[in-house]
Amino acid sequence: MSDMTEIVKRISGVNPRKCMKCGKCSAACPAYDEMDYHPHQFVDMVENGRLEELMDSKGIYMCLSCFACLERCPRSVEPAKLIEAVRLAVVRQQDKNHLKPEQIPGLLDAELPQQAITSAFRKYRK
Amino acid sequence: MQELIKAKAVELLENGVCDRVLGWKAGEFFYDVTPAVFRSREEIEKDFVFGPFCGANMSKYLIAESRKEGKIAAFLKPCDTYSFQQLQKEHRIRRENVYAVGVQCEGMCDIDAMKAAGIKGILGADGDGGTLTVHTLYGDKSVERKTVLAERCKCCKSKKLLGCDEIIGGQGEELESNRFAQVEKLEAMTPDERFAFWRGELSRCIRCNACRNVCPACSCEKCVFDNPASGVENKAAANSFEENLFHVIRAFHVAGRCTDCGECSRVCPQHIPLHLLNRKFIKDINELYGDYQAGADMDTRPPLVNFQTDDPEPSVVHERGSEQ
Amino acid sequence: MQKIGVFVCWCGSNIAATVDVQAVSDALAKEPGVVFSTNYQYMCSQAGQDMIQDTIKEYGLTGVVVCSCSPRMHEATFRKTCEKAGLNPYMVEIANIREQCSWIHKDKETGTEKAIILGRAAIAKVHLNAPLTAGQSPVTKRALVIGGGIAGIQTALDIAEAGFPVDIVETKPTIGGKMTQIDKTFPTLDCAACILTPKMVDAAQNENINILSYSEVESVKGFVGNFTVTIRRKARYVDETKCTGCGLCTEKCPQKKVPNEFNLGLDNRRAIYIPFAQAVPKVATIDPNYCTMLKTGKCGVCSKVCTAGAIDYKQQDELIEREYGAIVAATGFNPISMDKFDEFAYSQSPDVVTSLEFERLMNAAGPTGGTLLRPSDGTHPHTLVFVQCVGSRCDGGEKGKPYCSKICCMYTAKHAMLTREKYPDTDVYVFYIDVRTPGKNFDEFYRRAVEEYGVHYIKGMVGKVVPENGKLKVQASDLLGGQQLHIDADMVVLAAAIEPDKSARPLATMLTASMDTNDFFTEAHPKLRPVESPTAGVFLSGACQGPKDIPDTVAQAGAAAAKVIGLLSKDQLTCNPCVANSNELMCNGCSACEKVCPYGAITYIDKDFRGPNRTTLRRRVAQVNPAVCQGCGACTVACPSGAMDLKGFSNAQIMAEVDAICK
Amino acid sequence: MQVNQEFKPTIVAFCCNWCSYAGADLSGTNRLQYPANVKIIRIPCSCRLNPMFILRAFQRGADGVILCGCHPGDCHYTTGNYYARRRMTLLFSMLDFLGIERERTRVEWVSAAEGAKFAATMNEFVETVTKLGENKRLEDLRCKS
Amino acid sequence: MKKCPVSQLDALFASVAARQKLYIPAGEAKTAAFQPWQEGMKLTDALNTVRSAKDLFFPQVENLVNFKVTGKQIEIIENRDPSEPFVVFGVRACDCRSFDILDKVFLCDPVDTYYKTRRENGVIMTLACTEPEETCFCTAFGIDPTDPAGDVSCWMDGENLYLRANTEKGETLLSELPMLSDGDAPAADKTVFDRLPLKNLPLDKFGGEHMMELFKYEKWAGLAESCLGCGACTFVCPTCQCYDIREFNTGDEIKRFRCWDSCMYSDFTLMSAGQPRPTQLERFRQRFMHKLVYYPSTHDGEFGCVGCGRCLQKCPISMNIVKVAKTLGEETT
Repeated sequence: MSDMTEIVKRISGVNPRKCMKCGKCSAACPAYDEMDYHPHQFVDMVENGRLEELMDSKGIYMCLSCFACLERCPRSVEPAKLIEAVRLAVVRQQDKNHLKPEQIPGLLDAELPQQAITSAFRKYRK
Repeated sequence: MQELIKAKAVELLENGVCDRVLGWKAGEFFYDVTPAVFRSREEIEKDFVFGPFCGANMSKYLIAESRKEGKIAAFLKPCDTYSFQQLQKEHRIRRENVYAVGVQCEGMCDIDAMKAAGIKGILGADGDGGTLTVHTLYGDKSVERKTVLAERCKCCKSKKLLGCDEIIGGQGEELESNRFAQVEKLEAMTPDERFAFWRGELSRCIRCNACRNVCPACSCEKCVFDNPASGVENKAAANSFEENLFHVIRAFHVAGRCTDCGECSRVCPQHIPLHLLNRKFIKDINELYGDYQAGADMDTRPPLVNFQTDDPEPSVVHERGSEQ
Repeated sequence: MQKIGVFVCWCGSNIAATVDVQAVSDALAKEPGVVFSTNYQYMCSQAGQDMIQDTIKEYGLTGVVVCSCSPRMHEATFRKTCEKAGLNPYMVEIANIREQCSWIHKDKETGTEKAIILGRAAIAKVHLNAPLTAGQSPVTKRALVIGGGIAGIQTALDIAEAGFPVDIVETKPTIGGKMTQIDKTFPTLDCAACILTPKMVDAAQNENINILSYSEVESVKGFVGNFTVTIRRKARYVDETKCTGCGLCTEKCPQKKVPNEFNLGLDNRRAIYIPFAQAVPKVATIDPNYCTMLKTGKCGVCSKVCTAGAIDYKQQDELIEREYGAIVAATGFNPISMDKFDEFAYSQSPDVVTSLEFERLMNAAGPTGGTLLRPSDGTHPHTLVFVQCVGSRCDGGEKGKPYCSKICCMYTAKHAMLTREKYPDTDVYVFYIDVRTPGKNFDEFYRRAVEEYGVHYIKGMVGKVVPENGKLKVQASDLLGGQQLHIDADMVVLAAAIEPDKSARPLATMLTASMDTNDFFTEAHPKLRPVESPTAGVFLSGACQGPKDIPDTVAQAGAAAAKVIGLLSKDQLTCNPCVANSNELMCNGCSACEKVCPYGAITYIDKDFRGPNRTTLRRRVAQVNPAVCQGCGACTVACPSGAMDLKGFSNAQIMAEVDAICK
Repeated sequence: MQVNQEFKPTIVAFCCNWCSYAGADLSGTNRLQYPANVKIIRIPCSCRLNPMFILRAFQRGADGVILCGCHPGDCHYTTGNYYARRRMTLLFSMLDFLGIERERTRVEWVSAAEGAKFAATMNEFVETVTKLGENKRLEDLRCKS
Repeated sequence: MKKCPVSQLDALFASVAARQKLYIPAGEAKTAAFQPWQEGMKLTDALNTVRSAKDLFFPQVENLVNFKVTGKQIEIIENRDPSEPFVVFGVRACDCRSFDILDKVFLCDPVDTYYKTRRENGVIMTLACTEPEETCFCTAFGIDPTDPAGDVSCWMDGENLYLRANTEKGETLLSELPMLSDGDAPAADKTVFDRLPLKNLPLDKFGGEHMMELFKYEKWAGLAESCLGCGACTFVCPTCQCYDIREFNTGDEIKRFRCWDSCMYSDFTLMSAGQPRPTQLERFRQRFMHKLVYYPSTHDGEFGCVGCGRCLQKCPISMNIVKVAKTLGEETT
């Protein structure tokens, strides 16, 4: 897992140690109430090896990537980049069937292009 | 180009902008051009030249010339202007006594490169553009212009004309050059190989001081190597130590001030690639302390009289070496 | 050729146990130039010193080498010994054969061999020593304090008390500085004006203090003990000697719409003004940017009402030149601009104020007469939100200052407490990252704000403030409570970071005093010389050296004064004779040495030299001021021609030591 | 007669007066041993060290040269060691570029309190240089008689 | 006259080198130098070496004597660099002529024994020129590049090396080489030498006659103006013979040595009273006055230049004896 933490840090370019725990990111976050973990916690969890919990959390998909946290952070920690990296890390996981074939019929919708389903299936069935 | 420059020289002289003109004087052959001071229209019309063999860096002459009475007009190539500006930065040139005319440059040719191409008894050359027809004692030969360019011009760092009063031939740009390629090649060698390389090169040194005396950065009132009190003075290198000493100290003294004009290597009668020592310093400075081009501006503090509190430790040299 | 005496000390058995002292003195006796060589039990004893003195006289020694303990121990002793015997003290060299030889080697042969080599190196150096005389430079017994805030005033008062004349240069029309704008002071809650204004009056009345208000330093020349300073006395268009400070003009002036800087633009003043009631000097000043008379030539009301005839529209800036022995920088601080922090809506709502503005809103002499009212509508605020660390502790660069501004935690606690005390019906929230309260009675003060006055301290930051329907919607995080807070506030107060005054950087250049990247003055040593600049004769007082509260500022101001008094009480300064020396014949005038000199000891002059064939050449050459040079030698290596050398540690001397050691 | 005499390198240590020279004194006061081939030259500040002195030492037979000064930030003259650091870095790099063993030169920051560090540094440096053997690449044969 | 097939050149060199040290001009054209012959070494393509053969007889640095001081005693220790018999092959006619000039300086009374020993030990094998450079002007000094002097004169065509001994030393050397057979060199083709651009260098005005007139000539200033004051011309010159005697203190003893000096240097002949030639103008003038006027005036009109053209190639700013001679020669007429 610590390798994963390194990868998340590397792809995000974020150094969580720069965080001084002021909470301005969470103060600025418009999606705060939707999240189980909040921006300042993302940073703390990556730094303190709680990446797995973060990856399992639904909260990471609540982040709107509005970059308010990134814009407001006095220490240039850039939590939004971190969360995007965590989402990528989730997507890139091997042997996790994020989309099972049996789910597909339920997702079918006349409005939805077939191509999107095909792509999603390719992408999330690893 | 030559005609434009000659006309400008005459104009400046006759308008009273200056009373002397520093330029190039024709020699016995088409290539042995000499820097000279012209004082009249007649002299200029008779002997003034500008061509592919006007390689000499004119800036150093301005140290003495700018301290004389009156004003001198000088024609400076891009690399000359870097030295010109660096010398002003060091308060060596009185700018008010100089009228600087920047002349754009397409790269200078090297007569030794022509000879190295196997051409003997060279009497003259003509032809514009890519190919030169060389007239020799043994008939005409043709040669690609770019193959006989001086080494330094093949990796020209900038065509920018700095701090001139006027420009002929248009302003140029800084160029992407691979001028550190040779330094990198040496760095990649083992210390033993490097030692052998430099011993081979420096053992040819005859301490003629041409490199020092032509160098615009080596403009000390009295050089330590001429000063009996300095402890390093000598007229000839008695052994390999003194050969190393001279070139290391010289490179160190110009470090952070050398504009990389390449004159040292041009004038070396023994063809020692002395510019590599200076480039090594420039490369180190760029890598360790941030990019710095001596002479590029008038304000930036030269790297050796400057510091950052978080500069790398000298052990970086050891560490860097051990990576190889 | 020198006549050198060698004296080898046994140091009891400290040296003699592992060094054969007889062998050392015998071996060194054979060195060229050595005319006498001996060893003795304790060279530093009276008998040992007498022996050295007798030998100097008997043998006519021109140099002395003592092989003994570290020069850090007894170099001064032996120098004095030799001086008493008529030998120049700088003709003495010490070979350290104790700390660097006998004490670290067990084998006697090894120790002896090394001691001989160390002795040889010292002899080789003495051969090249030259007698050095410590220079003297006179001291002008007058000090200049730049900045008339509490730091400058305190420094000036302390210097003046010791009997030395002091000039205070203040750029504003009055002295007093930031403290005049403060309402109450932490942690005692004294009224700032009550404790400051008496000091201002003291300064004005002290015979040794000369206040040059509405003035700026134009240039500084010279060096420690001998500064020449040009001061620009800005035209205030009022004759200071005639004005009685009655204030009639400031009431009659028809130009009423001038933002009042004393109240930070929260109200207006006239074009002719006295900044505040207790101003010192209490003299009116015309603001040329707003005065109709000065701008259009039509008006002249003030001139008509002034019974003292003090108004002078033709007044010009005046340059005066004064001599000083010491200079104190006390240029102070300013809150940073809030332009870059628009998330707090400072530019969008007048009800978002900085802490300094809040001071004025609470102050009885302020725009609201001491009643806390919202600047937007003049109503009484019920909910107040204080935001700490605005622009402090940032990542540097664009975002703000990298340092902690140090005073904000305390003044915010003060504001919160005062608000709750005066208006118990208010809700006060303080958002903090950390509460930093080191200092006597400071933490107790903060705890009182929480425990007694019920201020809500919330760990977290405010993310945004949105003005909406007369309220300020504050969105913030409560990290300990794990929630995002939404507060409808009436006022938001920002604890803006502080930064050095903009005038400090050009002043530092004039003084050749160094600064850090944040434009705070650098001290000569961060621990041991905290009130001195590395430039001799320049001292630091107050927040220009780093963020400070009033007690720290006053303490430092006194310390700086003590240093100044120490300097001014000397008639002559004795200079270290081991200083750099420029050989003008070889100097290129390139300025490399000047750039590396930490003390500004090197200047350049154009000088005529005899050239070949009866010509004269004018050259730019370096000059070292021996009174300022501290002898580090940085310049000697920066100099490519070797024109710069260091007395006592010359190139030749060091190379002679190298030769002797490597032989 | 011993045929294979142990090689004892000559080491010149330039020490700044305020920190490192005092550090060396302290290692003496604490009786911390280091080889006698280390000889110290006192200079006012590390920034006084001219590259010429280093080359001179090698010319005259030194096998290693070390510069000790105050830790960066602690210079008695505020900034001297910062300049020394740049100069030495570049000089050492140049010597390395010429193929001269980079282990023969060293800079170490030793405060007045670091007597133990001084002794340890010297021990280690002497060991390194002893392994390298005699200085051949920057020698002046005239001085080796 | 003897000959040896070019294909056997290596064997010839090996045979010479077996008896004494042999130097041949070798190396890349731009750095060609006389180098001790080793198996497999090839002659350079360059017409001439960067430094002349003078170095082998008058080296740039040479030990003279040592002094040792112990107490108040000074001991004088003989410390000459050893000299052994050697052969130098491939000396061009111009360089060979330089030895006539150097001999007149070093072998006249008082004899320079350091130089003399080397002259006695050295055998000069010259090599005739066939392909001169445009900078050659030895013919202006009456030198025939196709018929060089020396102890042994050599000619080379595509097939053979022809050798002719001119002196006893030369005879001895050739007699020891078994691979030689009899044979005469074909007549040299001299036409290319007539086309040399500098062959008619005007030298009539030089010599002792117009000494003061030339000394005071106002055009020296213009000529010397761009001179950098380096010693490149003097150190590549086959006839420059100035040296300085210096001492080096090793700590144990004083080594007195001599090294080449250059009249172009600002400290040339520096005396306690100062510099007799204070500016580059005087020093520049000295060099050319010496070669073209002073030397001939005391040596029966023989010039101190052999027209090898090295200074034309090596001067950083292309100022040289030809430009000086032309400026002075033409206009003082």
